[in-house]
Amino acid sequence: MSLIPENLDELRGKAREFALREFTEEKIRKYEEEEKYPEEIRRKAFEAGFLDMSNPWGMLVAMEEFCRVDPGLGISALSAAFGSEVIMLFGSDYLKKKYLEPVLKGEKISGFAVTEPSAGSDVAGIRSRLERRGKGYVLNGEKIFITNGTVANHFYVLARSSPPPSPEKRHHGMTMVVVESSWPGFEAEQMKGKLGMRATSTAHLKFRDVEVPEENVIGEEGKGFYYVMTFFDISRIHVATQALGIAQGALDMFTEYIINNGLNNRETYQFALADMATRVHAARLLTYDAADRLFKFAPDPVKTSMAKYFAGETAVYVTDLALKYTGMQGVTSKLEKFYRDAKIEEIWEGTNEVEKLVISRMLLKKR
Amino acid sequence: MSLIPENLDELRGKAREFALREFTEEKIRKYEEEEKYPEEIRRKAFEAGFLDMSNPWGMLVAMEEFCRVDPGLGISALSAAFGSEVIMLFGSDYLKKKYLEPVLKGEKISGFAVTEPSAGSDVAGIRSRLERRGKGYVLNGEKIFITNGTVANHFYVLARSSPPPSPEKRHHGMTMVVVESSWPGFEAEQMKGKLGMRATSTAHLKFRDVEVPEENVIGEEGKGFYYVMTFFDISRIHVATQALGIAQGALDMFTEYIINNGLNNRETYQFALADMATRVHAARLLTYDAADRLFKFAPDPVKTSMAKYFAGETAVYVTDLALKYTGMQGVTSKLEKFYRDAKIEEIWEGTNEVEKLVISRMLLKKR
Amino acid sequence: MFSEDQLLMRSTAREFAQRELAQRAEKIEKEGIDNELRSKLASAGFLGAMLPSKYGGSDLDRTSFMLVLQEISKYSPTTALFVLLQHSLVGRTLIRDLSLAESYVQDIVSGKTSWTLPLFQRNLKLDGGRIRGEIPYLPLPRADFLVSYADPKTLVVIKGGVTEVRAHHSLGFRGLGLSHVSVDSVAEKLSQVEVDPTPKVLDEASLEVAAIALGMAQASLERAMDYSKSRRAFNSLLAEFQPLAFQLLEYDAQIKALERFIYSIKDNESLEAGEAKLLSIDLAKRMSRISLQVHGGYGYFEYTGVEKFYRDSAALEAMVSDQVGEKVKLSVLLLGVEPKI
Amino acid sequence: MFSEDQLLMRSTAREFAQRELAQRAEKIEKEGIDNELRSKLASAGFLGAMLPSKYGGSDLDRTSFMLVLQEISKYSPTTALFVLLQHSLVGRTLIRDLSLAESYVQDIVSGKTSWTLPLFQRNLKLDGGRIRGEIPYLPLPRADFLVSYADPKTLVVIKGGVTEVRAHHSLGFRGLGLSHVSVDSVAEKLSQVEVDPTPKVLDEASLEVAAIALGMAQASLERAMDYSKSRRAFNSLLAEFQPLAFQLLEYDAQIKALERFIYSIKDNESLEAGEAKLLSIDLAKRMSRISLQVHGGYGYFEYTGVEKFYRDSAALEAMVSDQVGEKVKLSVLLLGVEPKI
Repeated sequence: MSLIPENLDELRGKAREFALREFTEEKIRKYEEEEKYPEEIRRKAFEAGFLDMSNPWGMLVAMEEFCRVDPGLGISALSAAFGSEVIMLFGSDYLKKKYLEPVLKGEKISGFAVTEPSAGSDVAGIRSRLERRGKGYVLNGEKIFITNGTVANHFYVLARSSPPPSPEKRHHGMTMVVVESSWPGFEAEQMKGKLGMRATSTAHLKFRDVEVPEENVIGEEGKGFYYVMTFFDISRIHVATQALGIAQGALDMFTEYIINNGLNNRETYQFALADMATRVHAARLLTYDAADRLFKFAPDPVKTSMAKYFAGETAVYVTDLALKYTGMQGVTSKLEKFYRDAKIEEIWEGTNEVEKLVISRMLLKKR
Repeated sequence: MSLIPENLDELRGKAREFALREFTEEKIRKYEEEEKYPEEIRRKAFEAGFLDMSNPWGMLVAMEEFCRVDPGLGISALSAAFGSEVIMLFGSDYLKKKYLEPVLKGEKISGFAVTEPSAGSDVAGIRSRLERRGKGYVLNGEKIFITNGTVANHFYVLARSSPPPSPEKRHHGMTMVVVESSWPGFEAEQMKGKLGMRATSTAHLKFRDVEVPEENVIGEEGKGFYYVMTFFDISRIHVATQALGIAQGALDMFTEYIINNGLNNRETYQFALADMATRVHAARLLTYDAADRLFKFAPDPVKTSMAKYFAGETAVYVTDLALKYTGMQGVTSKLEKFYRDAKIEEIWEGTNEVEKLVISRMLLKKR
Repeated sequence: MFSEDQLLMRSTAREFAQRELAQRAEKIEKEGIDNELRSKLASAGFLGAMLPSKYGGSDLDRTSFMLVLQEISKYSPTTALFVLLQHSLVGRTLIRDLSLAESYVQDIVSGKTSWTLPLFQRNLKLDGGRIRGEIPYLPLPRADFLVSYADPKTLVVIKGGVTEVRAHHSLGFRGLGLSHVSVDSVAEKLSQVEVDPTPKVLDEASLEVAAIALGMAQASLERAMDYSKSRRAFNSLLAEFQPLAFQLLEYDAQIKALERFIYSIKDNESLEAGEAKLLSIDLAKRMSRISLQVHGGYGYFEYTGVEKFYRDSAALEAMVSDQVGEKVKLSVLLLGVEPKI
Repeated sequence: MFSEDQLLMRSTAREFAQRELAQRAEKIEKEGIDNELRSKLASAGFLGAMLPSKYGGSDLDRTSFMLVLQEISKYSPTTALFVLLQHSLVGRTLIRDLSLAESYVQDIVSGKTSWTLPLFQRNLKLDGGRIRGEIPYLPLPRADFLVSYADPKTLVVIKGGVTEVRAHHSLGFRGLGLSHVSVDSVAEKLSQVEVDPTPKVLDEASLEVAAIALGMAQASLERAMDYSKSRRAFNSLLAEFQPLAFQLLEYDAQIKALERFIYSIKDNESLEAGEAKLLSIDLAKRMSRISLQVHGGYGYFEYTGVEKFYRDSAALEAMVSDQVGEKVKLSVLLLGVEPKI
């Protein structure tokens, strides 16, 4: 009756060891300062077997342990296959062979391109256009905040293929296609100056008359919005896990601080520690509970959004409280980076606000 | 990998049905206004089989469902055996036969008497004295806030039997004994005017030269503090469950309010609902996780205290938010009672503050 | 911050509260505000606080009146709200047409008779000389006189004929005996002035309500501080535990900031007045929760005198504002954009 | 609340900030405060704000100085903290023995040379004519002159001989280049006055720090309001969503209350000044988090100009207070009971 399979302890230990060994203070700061994607670390993590999509619990635990040591490197190391679930679930055999296989072999990197400058969490509001031309399509539009944007070989892109039938049905008429970054008309510009997570690649993508062959349509034309939402029900669990790892890492550092400074018997620190640890434990249970449902092929979007929302908030809460009570030591240590990294967890893959709407709409629909 | 055994749905349904049938609006208000112990309801609940200590998950689920309908009646209906775990774990066969059996048969009611006027959550600070006299003992002292205080036939009482060896070892030299309410020198005065939970009996007990036979000592002399702490590791899970039931009940009422008033599409209510539902789900996972460990005979006091603290806070949070957004309707409905009832969950069986100390001390000790 | 006159009024109110309310507060919650207390409130000049002296009023400025409410509220929020309701009667309702109501105003201000009005105005039906209908939320249902609107234009005074349909299980302000009543009585018309058809009596009294909530927050803090300095646990005074001391410090700061804010606002209809009201109710709720918690098990009992702030502050929130409607109104003032309903 | 002179000073500072800092703020974070900006700050009279005019100062009262800091902070908290540090140099450190330091003071106030001092005073070792040691937290490590204590009695001016051991990965106030440095230099003694052996330079400037934090909170709110009125999502302006509008309303109220509180306090050493500082830093942190969130993904990027308030407010918390020690001190003032350490 434990939420997580018990045979994962070894993999967890292996992941933690890998992260402690590879994510050195020096490398953490180097990739952060250069705002560079850590290709070297991605490769090592792949070779060590951590990108194993056939073992979803294993990937989850690895993400948690990686982010616990460094969120930026951890996410980059494990997100080379970003978006793959869409192909696994909805893609043709052709697409699986052409795009998914090389990613799973560690040879290529994928990205997931949905968000646009004028539409953040409001996916139905995107403006990219996919128009029929001859046997194929032409894609025009822009995508923003795209993870792996400057390093991915191809992207799973959402675009509007026909106008919405009515204002209430804005989510109809959208299609997903695979676009290669080498194709004419594609352009990726790295977005620098992030608050945190600087070792992840984030880009502004532009598509100018990019020709997309018909076979690169994922699933059925017009069903793209549904595919994206299905993907979010999966990816949000991974994001919750990132946030959980960040929170646990900050809790680790705070605990060390207490012990190193002989503060074990000081109530101020005890109260702060108890608050943090309780929330981290709750975030972990929420995340594993949602993951358990997903991995049994019975995902519950309400529980997934709860996990993502609560874990993201917890990451921010714990890093903030830890910083508050470690003063100048904290502010000039790795903790300050965790504080900056954490904030994105309340934003990407659905802001807290969007998660709340998902939760309540689905709860009220059930009634 | 679910946290709770799946065969409990039927019992849960039965418990909910019982509560909805027996805890009528009229009875709820009657016992509240008269500040009376609902003996009639306790008996019915016993006859329906809900007081079954051989089925701990069943009792937990019944507590949750009962409190979801009415906390005061629910707790009184299921707490007739309050304190029994101490006898089950540490009592002699004689004590089990004499005191536990009639309670489990529904013939008698027990109480647990630890807290004193001068020592709330600080158990080691109690002043009741147990002194040897001849072959037995004499008990003197006062107990306060004692649940079942005016209705219990006997109490499991903690008292100091020898002075503390040092200020740091204040918890040494304490002993637990069974005291019958019919014995000379025992006096119980109902404490009226509680903020909530008025259908539970709460009393101020006085022991004046009460003679206690030697065989009524529970376990070993001098180990009372340890027994109480062991008991709290169990009872706090039940208290967490009470709080969970209260929170769920308030969430039910708020959801009804939204639907009845056609507010489904209003973001203010959606956000509030999502916040409440997320916390309730987290409180449930924390509680079941702690219970799962206990029922497998591997209780984890850290996780137990986390569940109790978080669930208590959640009960207060949810009732408050529900009240805020239901205005005069809420304030003049059953919800206002839930708001009053909820607050005790942050206090009894260890205040939030004490739980935090337990959590952090044990976490730091593990390191 | 305050003038000498205002400070004098405050200390008068403070002494009154300590003398007349400190011991009586629990009884008020059970038995209501009796004739004796009403007379004393009248003698102290509180019932017609802001009314001109020619009608028997005390001619106070609003700040002084707020200080009175704040001090009374520290011991008995019920009494403070009672005073404010009487003021709404004479200052906001009857005063609209004093030529007709002057003798009534004198009765109220002098405490001679007891008066009430619905918390949320609803029109009753005027049918010939009789008035009929239901009032869902009426405080003081046994008052001698009831003032209500018959229609948006017509204010009436009702004597007798008020039947309690149901006493609300009242979360807070129990001494006011909030009830659902039905009315069937002879009506005396008082005015023909066009008014807001559904005025809530406390809508135009944001600052006064804020002062009442502030008084609750301050009393809750003071009692928590006092208790923490006398109660020992784990070999120390509660006040010696950092987390508690720091929490009291934080709330002391918030309360002081709120007090400066409330008394800096001139216009009761302004964005700031609405903000101050919402802020102070919220603070009273949070502070009273902490105060109750500091008192531990004792805090859960009426006789300790802190749980009432926990109930009253939550009840006040519902009684003075429908939350969403009021916040929409204030958001428009702040943002210039109307939030969606 | 403010005199005409104070209001004038505020609008001067506001114009300065809009003209000189609005466009330059991001560059300041990357490259620091250059000579040009320092000169402009000096010309505007900000570097010797509270100093008597005979030393080149502007002779401002504290309220005016706080208003200057608050306005500057809305665009560049780094610049505001720089101004405050310069003021600590001249107003709190060098001024203790002006007979020795007068010429230096003129240099600082006029912006002619660049100066710094350790964030937390630690004694360096004076050995004959040389001074040696480590300073763990030094802002502006490349300043021309460094002022520090050699021992509790001896203030020294150090020119050259400061080596950066490590630039801290700075969460906030990046333009100040906070570093760990080692010192090995010739020392010029300035005073023989007994002082607190470990003064933190910002300890005696609670109200000034509060004003800086208040400026951050206000700027964060203003930008959130502006953005919410121009950005659309789900067919509506963000400002049209009730939860967001209500949140902005709540924070507007808190900020206004805080502002009234801060400017009502007269004594920088009082309980209230400490409370105001803690309250305003906390509010700046919470408000900047919300502002960032309102801006969504954009808020996570430097160029949007809101994430710096999120960083700077958290950094300020660490730089101006050790939390526990200061709260213990304030708790004693509030409760009269010393919390356990």
